[in-house]
Parts: sequence; structure tokens; C-alpha cells
Amino acid sequence: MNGRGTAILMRIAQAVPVILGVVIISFVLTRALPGDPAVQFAGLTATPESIEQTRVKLGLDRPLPEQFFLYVGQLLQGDLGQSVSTGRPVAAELAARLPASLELTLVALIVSCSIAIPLGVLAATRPGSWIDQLCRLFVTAGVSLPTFFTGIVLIYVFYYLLGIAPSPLGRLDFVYLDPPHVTGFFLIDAALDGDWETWTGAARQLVLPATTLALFTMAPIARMTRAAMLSALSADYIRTARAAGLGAGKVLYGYAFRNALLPVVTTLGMVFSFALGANVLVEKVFAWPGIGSYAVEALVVSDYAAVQGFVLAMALLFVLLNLMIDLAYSAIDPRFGTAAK
Amino acid sequence: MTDTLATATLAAPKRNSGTFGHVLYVLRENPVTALAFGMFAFLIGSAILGPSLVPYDPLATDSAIALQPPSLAHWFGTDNLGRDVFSRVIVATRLDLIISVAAVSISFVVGSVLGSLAGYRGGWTDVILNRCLDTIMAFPLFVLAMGIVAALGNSVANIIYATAIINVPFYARLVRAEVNIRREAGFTLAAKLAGNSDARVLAMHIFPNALPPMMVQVSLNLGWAILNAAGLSFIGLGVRPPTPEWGIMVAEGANFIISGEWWLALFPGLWLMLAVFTFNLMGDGLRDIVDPRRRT
Amino acid sequence: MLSVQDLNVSFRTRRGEVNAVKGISFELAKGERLGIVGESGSGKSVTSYALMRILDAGGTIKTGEAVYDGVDLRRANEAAMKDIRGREISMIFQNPRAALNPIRKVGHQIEDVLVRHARATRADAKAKAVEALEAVKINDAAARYEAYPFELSGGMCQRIVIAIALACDPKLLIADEPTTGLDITTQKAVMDLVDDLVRARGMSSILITHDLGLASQYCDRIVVMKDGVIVEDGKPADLFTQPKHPYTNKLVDATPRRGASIRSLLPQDQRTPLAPRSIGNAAMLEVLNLTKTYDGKSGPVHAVKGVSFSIRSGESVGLVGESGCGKSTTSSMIVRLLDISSGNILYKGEDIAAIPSAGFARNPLRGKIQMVFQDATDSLNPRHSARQSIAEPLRRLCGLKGAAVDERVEELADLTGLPPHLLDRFPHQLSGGQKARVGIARAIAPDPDLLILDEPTASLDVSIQAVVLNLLADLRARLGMSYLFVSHDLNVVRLLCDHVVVMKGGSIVEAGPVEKVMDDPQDAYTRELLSAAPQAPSRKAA
Amino acid sequence: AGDTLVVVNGQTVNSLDLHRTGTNRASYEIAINCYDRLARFGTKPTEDGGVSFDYSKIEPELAESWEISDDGLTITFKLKPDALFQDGTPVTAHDVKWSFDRAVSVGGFPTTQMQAGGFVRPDQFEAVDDATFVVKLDKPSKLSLPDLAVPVPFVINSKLAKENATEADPWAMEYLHQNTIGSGAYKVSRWDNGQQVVYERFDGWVGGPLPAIRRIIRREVPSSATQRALVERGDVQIAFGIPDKDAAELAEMLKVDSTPIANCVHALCLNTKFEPFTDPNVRKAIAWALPYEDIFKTAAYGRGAPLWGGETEITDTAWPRKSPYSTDIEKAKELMAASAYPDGFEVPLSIALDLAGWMEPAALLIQEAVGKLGIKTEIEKIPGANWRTASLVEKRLAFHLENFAGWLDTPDYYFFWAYQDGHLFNSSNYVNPEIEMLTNETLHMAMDDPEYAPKIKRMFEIVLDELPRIPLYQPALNVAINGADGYQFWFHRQLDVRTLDRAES
Ligand SMILES: Nc1ncnc2c1ncn2[C@@H]1O[C@H](COP(=O)(O)OP(=O)(O)OP(=O)(O)O)[C@@H](O)[C@H]1O
Ligand SMILES: Nc1ncnc2c1ncn2[C@@H]1O[C@H](COP(=O)(O)OP(=O)(O)OP(=O)(O)O)[C@@H](O)[C@H]1O
Ligand SMILES: [Mg+2]
Ligand SMILES: [Mg+2]
Repeated sequence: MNGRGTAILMRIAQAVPVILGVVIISFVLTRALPGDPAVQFAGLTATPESIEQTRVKLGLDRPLPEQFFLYVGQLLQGDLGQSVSTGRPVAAELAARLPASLELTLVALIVSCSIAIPLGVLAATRPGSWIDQLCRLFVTAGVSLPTFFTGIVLIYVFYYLLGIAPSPLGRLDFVYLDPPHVTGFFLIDAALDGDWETWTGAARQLVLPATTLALFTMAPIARMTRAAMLSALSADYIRTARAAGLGAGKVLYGYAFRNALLPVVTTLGMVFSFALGANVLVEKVFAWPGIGSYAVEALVVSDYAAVQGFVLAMALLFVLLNLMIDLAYSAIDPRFGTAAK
Repeated sequence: MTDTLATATLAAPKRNSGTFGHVLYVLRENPVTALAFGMFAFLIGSAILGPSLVPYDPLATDSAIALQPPSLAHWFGTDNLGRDVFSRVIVATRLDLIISVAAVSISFVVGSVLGSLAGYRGGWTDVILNRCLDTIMAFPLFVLAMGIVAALGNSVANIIYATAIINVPFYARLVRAEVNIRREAGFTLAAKLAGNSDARVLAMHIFPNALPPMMVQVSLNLGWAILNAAGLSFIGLGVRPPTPEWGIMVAEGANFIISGEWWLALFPGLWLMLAVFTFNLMGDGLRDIVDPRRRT
Repeated sequence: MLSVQDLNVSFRTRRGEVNAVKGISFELAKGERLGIVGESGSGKSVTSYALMRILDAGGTIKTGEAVYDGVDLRRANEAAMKDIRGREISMIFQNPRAALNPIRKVGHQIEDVLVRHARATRADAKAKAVEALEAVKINDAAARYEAYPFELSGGMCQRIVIAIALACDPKLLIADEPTTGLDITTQKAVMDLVDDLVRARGMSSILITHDLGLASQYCDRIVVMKDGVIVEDGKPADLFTQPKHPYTNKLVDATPRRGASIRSLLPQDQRTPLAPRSIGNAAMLEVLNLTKTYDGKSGPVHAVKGVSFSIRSGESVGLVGESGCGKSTTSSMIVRLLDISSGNILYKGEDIAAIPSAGFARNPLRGKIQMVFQDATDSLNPRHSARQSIAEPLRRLCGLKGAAVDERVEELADLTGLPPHLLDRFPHQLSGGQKARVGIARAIAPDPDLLILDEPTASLDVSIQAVVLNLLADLRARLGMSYLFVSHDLNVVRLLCDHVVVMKGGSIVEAGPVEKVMDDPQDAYTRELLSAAPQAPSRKAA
Repeated sequence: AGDTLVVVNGQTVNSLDLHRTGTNRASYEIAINCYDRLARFGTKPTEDGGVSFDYSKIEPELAESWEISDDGLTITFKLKPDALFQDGTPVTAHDVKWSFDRAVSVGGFPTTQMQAGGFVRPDQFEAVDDATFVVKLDKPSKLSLPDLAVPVPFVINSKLAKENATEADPWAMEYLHQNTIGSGAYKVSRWDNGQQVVYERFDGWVGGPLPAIRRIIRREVPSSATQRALVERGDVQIAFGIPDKDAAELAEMLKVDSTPIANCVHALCLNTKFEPFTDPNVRKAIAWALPYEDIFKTAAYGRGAPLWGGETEITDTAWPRKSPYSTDIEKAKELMAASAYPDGFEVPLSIALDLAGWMEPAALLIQEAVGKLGIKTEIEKIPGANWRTASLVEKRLAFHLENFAGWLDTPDYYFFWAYQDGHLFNSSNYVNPEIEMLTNETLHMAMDDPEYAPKIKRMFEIVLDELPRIPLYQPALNVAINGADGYQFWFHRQLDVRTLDRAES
């Protein structure tokens, strides 16, 4: 097996203890939550008996270690348990909500990258200039605003005052029907279906929340692009390329940028998981039926299975993301997985 | 060079004025940095003096003057309980700075210790620490903070701990990398030859060299800690009312924006933004200050 | 072909304008091989960058003319310059590995240039690139086309860089210290290759180096630069026999060569007689059958395989060999920074190899064995001033405190010739020679019996090297220390050492008194080492 | 579309089955709109032109008529002959029996609520024939018939349910969780968890006049600011359960219905387990110190009804009622000085995170007011699940706000839950033997019983004097309406969409 393959397998192997750790911590964390789910779910006019009944039904009357092993046993069979508050299997719930979060996050990141990366490159080619300073101020301002605040201000201005944006009612206005479920990404599903009206509707709904998130994520990307470009541009091989008469474009993009991409890709991964976290707040503001808002609700009502399932899903996503970054890395950097890296 | 010769005998005072001069130099060199440090001084000033300078008691309610727009008497207007928003915004500075500074200090210290050990010892220590950090990072950090605060209760101390915990991996990683590349550096070996024990080499020689990049991280995290606290407030897990805190004020004020009482969220929001902005911009300057190589 | 008239280059920096090149003029004829020699910072590289118009941001040609083949290089527009670069004039740089794009196949990097200058189309680019690789005599050129720089050795990388530079048949090749950082044997191979190619194609060349020996061997004419000014211009032989400018004289003197003594490296007026020293009879340090095996990723690495030698008190032993032969590993073990795999290190009869390196810092013998490191910059803590660096072992090993420390630090500075006002500077504020002095002062601070010198002059200019070597010789005489001098340069070893040990691949291939090994090498490898070193014309009666 | 109506609601529907463990309050809406009960309450106009349910009137829904035996122990229902389930099968008494059996058997909230009406065991229910259904009671109670009009005893298509039941799940909990199989006016044609419920009209409904709107979309919008923006711009027709402040402001532009919630009191509870609160002087001092007017203005924006400054003498049995206290800080200080704690004490003031909307401003004002008596408080915000545990089950909160609302609109029912020892909403741990006795006596007693009124008045006297809970105000349920008609207020505080219509705008 070649170095690259081994290195990627190694990364996958390294994820095992991480997942295990996440399972344990999420279990302990949920049990440490104050509040008794049996009370919460026994309903309005609960009596001690009905609370006790509920407790037995939820399996919470057993000792903690037993609960843990039951949980792990279920997990191994691919069962994330039932969410008590929604009454649906957690897995189904996550499957329904994850695409919503991912679609929002991805669109936001695409927007953010398509602004931040050129800005970073621009700043790096003119370090210290007023453009550089302006970029710095701009992206820093973006990351300085709490996302929920930005979101509400955007709604106020673009929906309430100007009436340009569609009503902040989640993924699709009620005049449209959800596109047939293929990937769960409305933009993709609608496109596959050829239903461009729905596509436009879904895209319009995305504009404000994606902008909110994009503003928040631009700073690290732009910063990293600038730093990486600066160090790439001062590298010896750039001088070699220039001395060989290569054109400015080739030097900047073919040589410097591709090298600068490596740290940027790493940062992107971090920003992505960061944005998924920030989603929690954005989703709440925009009534976005994603997994972040689900987690908040579940946490507040001590819905153990839902919280654990959410955390686990995010951890798996994180591992997957890192794997994808490694793949991207190995595609860009031939040194990946060899002694040189 | 000639004037350094002349002052060489006054070694001690010269070193001090050297540091001071260096700070001045860093500030003068970059206008944005100077601006950031100016704003920082302003924030510190309002944190220390604010409570004694503000025109009203930030906690005193008066339903007769609830929800008044900004005026000469109430610069930033009043909130739904008739409290003066300006006074609250200024008084909140202290708490917000305490939260962010305390959280960042804890994660700085813990992260530094863990990262230094892992970077220096390598081997299993490194592997285990890395897996632990990965585990923390695998949580969506904000949700982890929420979970911790929900589990421990929403006191200021717990908000600080939660923020600190989710920040630890960043420091530990950074320090680990910085220590690791200097583990075999010439000056490390030289320090060992000079009779320093491993612990001393690590603490006195290797670790201080990781400070410049850490300063950038610190400045980013200071801002992030405030945002984090604000986010917690938004979902109701922030500091306890009626304590003024920017995040809570924005979060609560946010509900009033649509109804036209924009000042409730806007001013604390602006201050919050100003603080985060200041911290973020300070990073490069802080790094240059702690980096002796920037001295001339 | 190239005519430079009164060229001035300056940089805008934070502290005002820096004039890096101050009105230099020279001519280069077709087919001529010109050498530019001078110490670090004298403006050699800036001159070449100015000719190529690839100065860093902030650098401009202030005044002067540079005309290449009728083209005014100063005023030509950027498009014209791009055609000149690579096709008319090309450049190779030091540190070949860094000079190549790390994530692009070397074959493609050659193609980029070929395509840029319309020397190849997409279709035949690959064939042309392989051709270019073959031209630089790289083994298995077709396979190397697919390689990434990290898969190649330093020498091979430099060949690739040369292939890129020569791919479009330029008329002029500028080589900026093309062999720094390469092994002495590789250096010779690379220089021979460049020379062959340049001659075969009838090109002109400019070789930039600080090594006068190298320049004299490969150039027809040499200009000597100092502080941005050309101080002398002449044929190599003339330069050595009749240097006109005092600076050239100093440079010529400082270049180590056969038959020169250590003092003769210094300018005439500083050649005070060496103090006598005595060499004891008994071995102070005995290394017996020392081995070191690392656990590499792909199996164990036998870095040192059973090395034995001894050092008497007051004696200096040289340890030579090419890169990777185990010199540093051996010295690290002796200085107790590295645990051994097997063997003994007897210091005055006591086996110090038995003491684990982790605890050696607290051992009373710590102060007795000290080391001066190869890279002076890397070996000084960038956050400590020179004073702090020198004081460290005094506080920790000698238990000095307060004013006594300052007193001793100043004494040591005086001993190593470091001006006291520099003591409060940070390493980046010191020159290479000054940093070397700080390193030496720190090493001798605890009064060691044995000083291990791991290529202490490798990163220094020849003139500074001369000073440092003499300083070491004086210190040895004054303080009665023994040296273990690690180097790959036999010419330098010869100046300082009584005894020499030649290592190859982790084992000793030859050992003996320095004259004997140098004059009558027994081992083929030793002979190869000796012949690879550039030889400056010997300085006859001036 | 003219035959579609959009409603936004901040609460999420988490199940289509009210009987399921874990079903939240918002989901009761499904039981109301998609299922029928045997009977339902009538309606009456409210003071400000709206329509509210009328506890005193009980009307048929699925039942055509009923008869109560003279001993009050047997109720015989005749079902409407033409009643159909949404799949077309006729509704029979067997379906009713199965549904009632289910309600008393599954445990949890439905079972508890059934018990309030005296329905405890399946053998109390009998399907005599397809059209006749008999309920037998252990003892007569005035609560029995009303308890059949609350959302819980809804009638399920038992044939369909049994087809989808399994051995492990005899009551088809899984199936009903996802599907509505009732005879109600609407069926859920689509349910996107956490996003929306779409109601589609069932044209065969016999429970009442056929609704005017064919399709109703219930969107979940957690942010109240967004809700407000939506209704204000007319993109949705109804914003249900909006905050008091928005209601107060929107009332100037739109139609806003703010009916005070029946049998509901927002109260400040003083836990008798906490030493200083056992001192009557302390309790009264607090009651006199509270800034009722300010609380009503800032926490409720004047929506709802004041519950302070009433007559000392109790002449009627109306509940909730004004307490005799009002803000009089001098009096409060005197009482405090006379108490065992003249210098005050420290106590945490607890509020629920979910209810922070009203609790927080109220708590802040209370904190400030009792501060004047030397009582130092720190406000503790407790998140959802923990709130119920701490306040209601463990009853360990010393000083907190509370908002119990009784579905069955009688004072004794309120007392049963909120003042009887050990009962869930008695979060003050209040114990008074006389109250225990009086409540037990009045709970099932007919309201026109001559003994009823005096006993109730006595109960009022006691609790308003001993003050385990200090009434603050009666809150309102705010509904903003922009382009719709026919809204009715219901005790269950959910939207009954069956009466809605589009308004000409
Ligand atoms: N980008 C720059 N900005 C400011 N000053 C510069 C810059 N590049 C070079 N210099 C200055 O120009 C002078 C000449 O530098 P140059 O690189 O030509 O020296 P060199 O002779 O090539 O030395 P070396 O042997 O170390 O390579 C130096 O004093 C240096 O400080
Ligand atoms: N930590 C290590 N792990 C594995 N192999 C090592 C390690 N350190 C050195 N080596 C290997 O041991 C051999 C000897 O290395 P050493 O550094 O002693 O060479 P050197 O003679 O000092 O070379 P140079 O002149 O380049 O400094 C080399 O092949 C090197 O790759
Ligand atoms: Mg140079
Ligand atoms: Mg070495």
C-alpha cells in the first residue's frame, strides 16, 4: 500500500478513539443535565405514579452503567434511539434535518470563500497598502457581529423595511411544495426535478441566512489566505519561476496560490465545523429546520437520545470532514503521507 | 550604534525604555494597530471607571420611562423596564471583559501546559493528548459550551469554564506545534548544555518562543469568548438578570427590533462589536510586542 | 554582451532608504565566465536581481544603465523583460530544494518554461522536458520527469534547477551561490556540470559566491564587491598574486588553502604569534565502540556503527565526513544530549555514557563537556539577549549570582572579542560573526575541558571564519581545552587539529595525525574528499 | 389562494397523538382539530368583542344526546348516526370505548386528566350497541361531563388503529403518533416535524358546521420578531400566542385578540419549606411591597386582567379574583419590621427559561421591590426540563414565579392542583388542613349546591390571607389576526382552526 493510502487509513483509525470519546462524553454530559426527563415527558398534570411510569418507559430507572451499555449496544446495531420529544427515531430526525443544515452551511461557505479568498489574495499582493487594511477591517467587522444580531438586522432591513427578501420561514415558502426527496438538498433536488420555480424559491430563502453565516466565516478564511499567499509569494520557487520568465498570472495562481491553498484547506475544515456550531443560532432566527435548532430544543428538555444522537452525528461529520480535507490535501500535496510531511 | 554605546552602562533602565519604545514603535508603525490599542484603552477605562461615571443606576427600573428612544437625558434610550441603556452598556464592559479575559486566561494556561508537554515529550503523551483534543473538537463547540452551561448551571463562573474548555484545543494544538519544532533546535540543546533541566528548558526557553503566534490566537479568542457568551445569552443560558451584559442585552433587544425599538439591541450590539473588533485587530500588534525579533 | 554602468539599487524600508548597490560598473563579453565575490550583504544578489528586474517589492534601480545585447534592462517594459528572463538570461539559486515548486512535478516545471517561451507545444513539451533533463546528466531522466522535488536529493534538485534555467538556451546564466548547502562532493559535481554546459553552449555566465577558491576555479574574471561597491576586477590568478585592494587582500588571505597556517588567514598586521600549548599523554576522553541506532519509519537506521577514538587533554581532534555520515550523532552522544545504543564514553576514566542524557544536566560533569553549534542563529534563543545567553550556564552550572554574573559575562565577552555594548542585543541584531562569538563565549563559560565544535564556521564568511578559527586557537592555548572539531572541510580541519578521524556511513575509514592523513591519504574516500575541495591558487610571494 | 389560511405558531407540534408519552402542549391542537369528542363546551362573546368558550354550556359533538342517571353514577350517550371517520367507516360506540380505554390505560397525562373526571378503569366504559355508549362512575361529580369535553377523550377509529397495533404496542401508539385517524373536521395531510402541519378539511364532518377553509397551514416560527413581521406584512393570517408586547403594539394596526386565560393566575410563590416565609408578616409584607401595576405594565403590557387591589370582603365565587393587596411600601415595611426578620434575608428568586418573556421583567421588578424590605434576591433562570423537576416535582424553589391554568374552569379544580398538599402545582408546599378538607368537599360538588358558595368563599379567604402564592395578574392569550375571522379562545390555549374563515381585507 502506498504512503497516501496508509496515511488516510491511519486517519480513519485515529477517528475510532475520538468517536468513542464523543459517545462517552455525550452520555455523561446528558446525564449531568439538571432536570428529570421523566418529569418533563410525563406531561402537564403528572402525578408521582405517572412520572414513575414514564421513567420506567424511558429506561431511566436502571443504573447508569447499564444504561450506558444498553446505549452502546443499540449504537452498534445502528440504532440512535427514539427522541422522546419528537417521538421519532433520532436517526430519521437527523436524516431529515442534516441536509437543511448542510445546505445552509455549504452555501454560506461557498459565498464566504468566493469573497474571502480573492480578498486575501488581493491583500497579499499589496501588503500594507490601504486595500490590505480595508480588507482586514471589513472581514474583522464581519466576525465581530453576533450571528443572531446580524440575522435579525438583515430580516428587519431586507424583509420588514424593504420587502425585498422573502419571509424568513425556513427553507421554502409555503406556496411551494418541497421538491421530491433525493439528496435532501433543496437546490439539488429541485434542479434534478427540473423545477426551477422551486429552485428559485429555495435559493431566495437561503440568501439571508447564508449571508449571515458567510459574514461570520469570512475573516478566518481571508486571514489565512493572506498569510499563506504572503509566505508562498516570498518563497524561493516563486523567484525561480519569475527568473524563468513565467507570466504574472502563472506565478500567482499556478505556483503561489496552489501552494497557499494547503493551509487554506485546513482552515476551511475548521471554519466548516465552526459554522455548523454557529448554525444553532442562525437557524433559530430564520426558523431553519436544521439540526442545530433541533439540538438546542433537545438539550433544553433533556431529551437524552436526541442530544446524544446529534453530538454523535456531528462527530461523525467532523471525522468525515477531516477525511475529506486529508483527501483534498493529498490531491494537492504530493508530499502527503510521506516522510516529508 | 554610537548612542547605544553611550547608554550601555545603564543596562537596566535601558531595557525598560527599550520595551516601552518598542511598544510605541509597534503602535506607530501600523495605524490600524494603534487604533485598536486606543479602543482597547477606552474599553479598559470604561471597565474600571464606568460604574462610577455612568449617569444612572444600571439596575434601577422606572416603568414610567420604559422604551424611550435615545434622547439627551438617555443617550441610548431606555429599555422595557425603564433602565438607562447607556449606563447598562457601559457598566456591562467590566463583566464582559472579565468573562473573556478569564476564559482566555484559563484556556491559555491549560492549553499551554498540555500542548507543551505533548510537544516536548512526544510519543504516547502526544498521541493521547491529540485524541483528547480531537474529541473536544469533534463536538460542535458552541453546542458543547451550551451543554456544559446547561449541566453546571448558568453562573458567570460556569460560562467562563465552558468558554475556556472549548478554547483549550486551539492553544494546546498551537503550543504543541511550536514546541515540537523547537524541541531539537540549537538553542534548546544549548540550554540543556547550560545545565537546565528538561522542565526548565521547556518553560524558560522553548515555551516563550511560542508566544507570538499565541498572541494572535489570544486576541481572536478574546473576541470569540464575548460572542460565545452572547450566543449563550441568546438561547437563555447567559448570565443572570438583571446583571447587564452585552450579549443578553442584544439578545433581548433583538426581539424589539421589529417593533421599532432598535436602540435596545443596536447600542449593546455596537459595543459588543466594538470590543470584538478591537480584540481581533489587536492580534498583530500584540504579536509584534511580544516578539523580540521585531525590535530594532 | 552585457554592460553595466554606474548601477544604483536602493530599497525603501521602514527605516528609510537602503542603498544596497552603489554605482557599480562592469562588462561581460560573450562566452566570458565572470565571478562576483564578496562577503554577505555586499550586494551580489541584489545586483543580479536588478539585472533580471525581479527585485523584491520596494527595491528600485535608482540610476545607472544595464544594457544587454542592445536592450536597456532598466527601461524595458515588463513584457519584454518576461521574454528576456529564461530565454536570454536565466538564473539558478542557492538552496535548490526550496527553489522548486514543492507540489509540482519537476517535468511540468520545466514544461512551464518551455511553453512560456514557445520552445515547445503542448504536444512535444514532455519530450523536450526529458531532453532538458538528459542535458543535465540526471540518471534515468524519463522517470525523473514524474518526480516531485521532495523525492530527489539536493544534488538532483540543483540539476533540475539548472535544467529549468537552461531549457530555453539562454545566452547568459547567472548562478547565485549555486552550491551552498550542498555536500562538498556534490558541489564539485554540480559546478563541473554547470561549467561543462556553459562552455559547450558558448554561453556567458556570472557566478556569485563568497568562496574565492570556487570562483577562481570556475571563472575567467572576478569582481570583488564590498558594501555595494566593486573594489577590484581582475583575473583570478592576478587577484591571488597581486591583490590591489586591501579588502581583496584580506579575502585572499582568509581563504584556507594548502600550506597556509591558521595565523596566515588573518591580515598581516594581526598575525601575532600563537601561544604555545601542551598536549597531555593520557587520553582525557575515550570513545569505545560507540553505536547509535535510530528507529526509523522504515526499519532501524544505523547512524553510528562502532566508532572508537580518543582525545588527549589539550589535543584537538577533527571529525570529517560528508553529510549524514554520523558526525553530529557521534558528537551529540559525547556531549550527552543523546543516549547511546551501545559502547562506552570514558571521561577521565569514568563512563559517562552510562548516565542517561535526560539527567545529565544535573551532573557535575555537565560543565566539563560543552559544545558550539553549527548554526549560530539557531543556537541562540531569539528571546534572550547576548548577555542572558552567556549568563545562563554561569547561573546554572557555576552558581554565580548578581553582579558576579555580569562581571564574568563581560570577561567572557572580552575573551571572545565581543564588544561589550553588544551584550544587550538580541540575536537578530547581531551579525553572523558576532553570534558565533556569543555561542563560543557561552560554551566556554563553565570552563570546560572538552569543547565540541560542530561545524562552527559553516555559515560564516571566509574572513569571519578566519577570525573565529584564530579565536578558537587562542582560546585553546589560553584555557588548555581539548577540541573535537566536526567539519566536512578538510582544509579547515587541517588548520586547527592535531589528529583527524574520517567517517563514512557511520564508521571510521581512516584516522591519524592530520598531516599524515592529508598528505598521504590511505583510503579512497579520504582522497575523494580531498580532491573535491576547491583549490585556490597558492599565494606566492607578493 | 382564497381557500388556504396560514397560521404561525412559536411552538412545535411533536406528535399527532395526545396520548403519547412526551407529547407537548402544542400538539393538543391536533387532537382538537382532527378528532371529535362526545361533547364540547359552548361559546360566549367576550367583553371586547371576541368569542370565548363557555364552561357552563356543554354541547354535543359526536354524541347526539346524553342522559345522566338520577344518582349521577351513569351517563348514557347516543351517538350521531351519520358520524363518519375520515376513512369513511361509521363511528360506533365500540370506537368510543376503545378510545376511552386507551386514555385511561396508557398512563401519563391522559390518564391523570381522565381521573380528574372520575374515569379510572376500562370497565367503567361500555358499548351497549353501535350507537349507545355508557359511562359508569364511582361517585357523582360535577367534573365528569366537562372532563369529557377537554381534548383528551377523543374518539379514534379503533378498527384502523387495531390493524396497526402490535403485540408490543396494543394501543397503536406508533401509528397514531404519525397519523390522524379521527372523525374530526380536519385531517393532517402533511406533517414536517419542526416545520409545519398542513390541515385538509374533511367534508364528511358532522361534529359541527362545516369549516369554511379547505386548507390550513400551521408554520412553526420560533422567533417572535419574525412572527410579528410576518403577520404585520400580511404574509400570514394568524400569529398565535404572540408576546404581550407585540400584542399591545399590533393592536393598534391589526385585530388582536387577547382573552384572559380562564382559571389561570400568574403568581409569586412563597415556599413554606423556606423558613422566613412561614412568618405571616413576611408574606404579607411582600404582598404589600409588590409593584403590581408596574409588573402588569412591563411584563404583560396591560394584556390580561389585574389581580390586585380587590375588595377585602368576598362576596362571589369568581376565580381568578383580585386579591385585597396593592402596592403600599409603608405598610410592607411595617409588617416586615414586625416580623422575625426585620433586617431581611437572602433568597434566590427562580424563574423558568422558557417563560422568561413574562417572568424575567416581573422578577426584576420583584427583586427591586423586595430589596426595599431588605430581602436580597438573586435571579435564577432554570431551563425547561429542570424547571418542572425543581419547581413542581421536588418543590424545592424557595421563591419563584408560577402560572398554573386549570382546564376545568372551577375554583375547586384550581385549588385541587395548586393548594392541596403534595399536588403537582402546589409548588409552595402549602399545607392547610381546612383547605384540604374544603377542596375535597367542593371538588365534585355541583356548583348550584347551596353549600358550595360559602365553602369556596372560605377557601378564598384562607389562601388570600395565608398567601402561599401571591396572585399578580391573569395573563391573556394573544392572537394577532390579519385577514382572518372566526377566532375563538379556548381554555386549552390552542388554536381551534375549525371556526376560522378568511376576512375581506
Ligand atoms: N528586500 C530588501 N529590502 C531591504 N534591503 C534589502 C533587501 N534585499 C537586500 N537588501 C539589502 O541589500 C544589501 C545587499 O544584499 P544582497 O542580498 O545582495 O547581499 P549578498 O551579497 O547576496 O549577500 P549573501 O552572500 O548573504 O547572499 C544587504 O545589506 C541587504 O540588507
Ligand atoms: N532522530 C533520528 N531518527 C532517525 N534517523 C536519524 C535521526 N537523526 C539522524 N538520523 C540519521 O542518522 C544519520 C547520521 O546523521 P547525522 O546528523 O549524525 O549526520 P552528520 O554527519 O552530522 O551530517 P551533516 O553533515 O549533514 O550534519 C543520517 O543518515 C540521518 O538520516
Ligand atoms: Mg545573496
Ligand atoms: Mg550534522
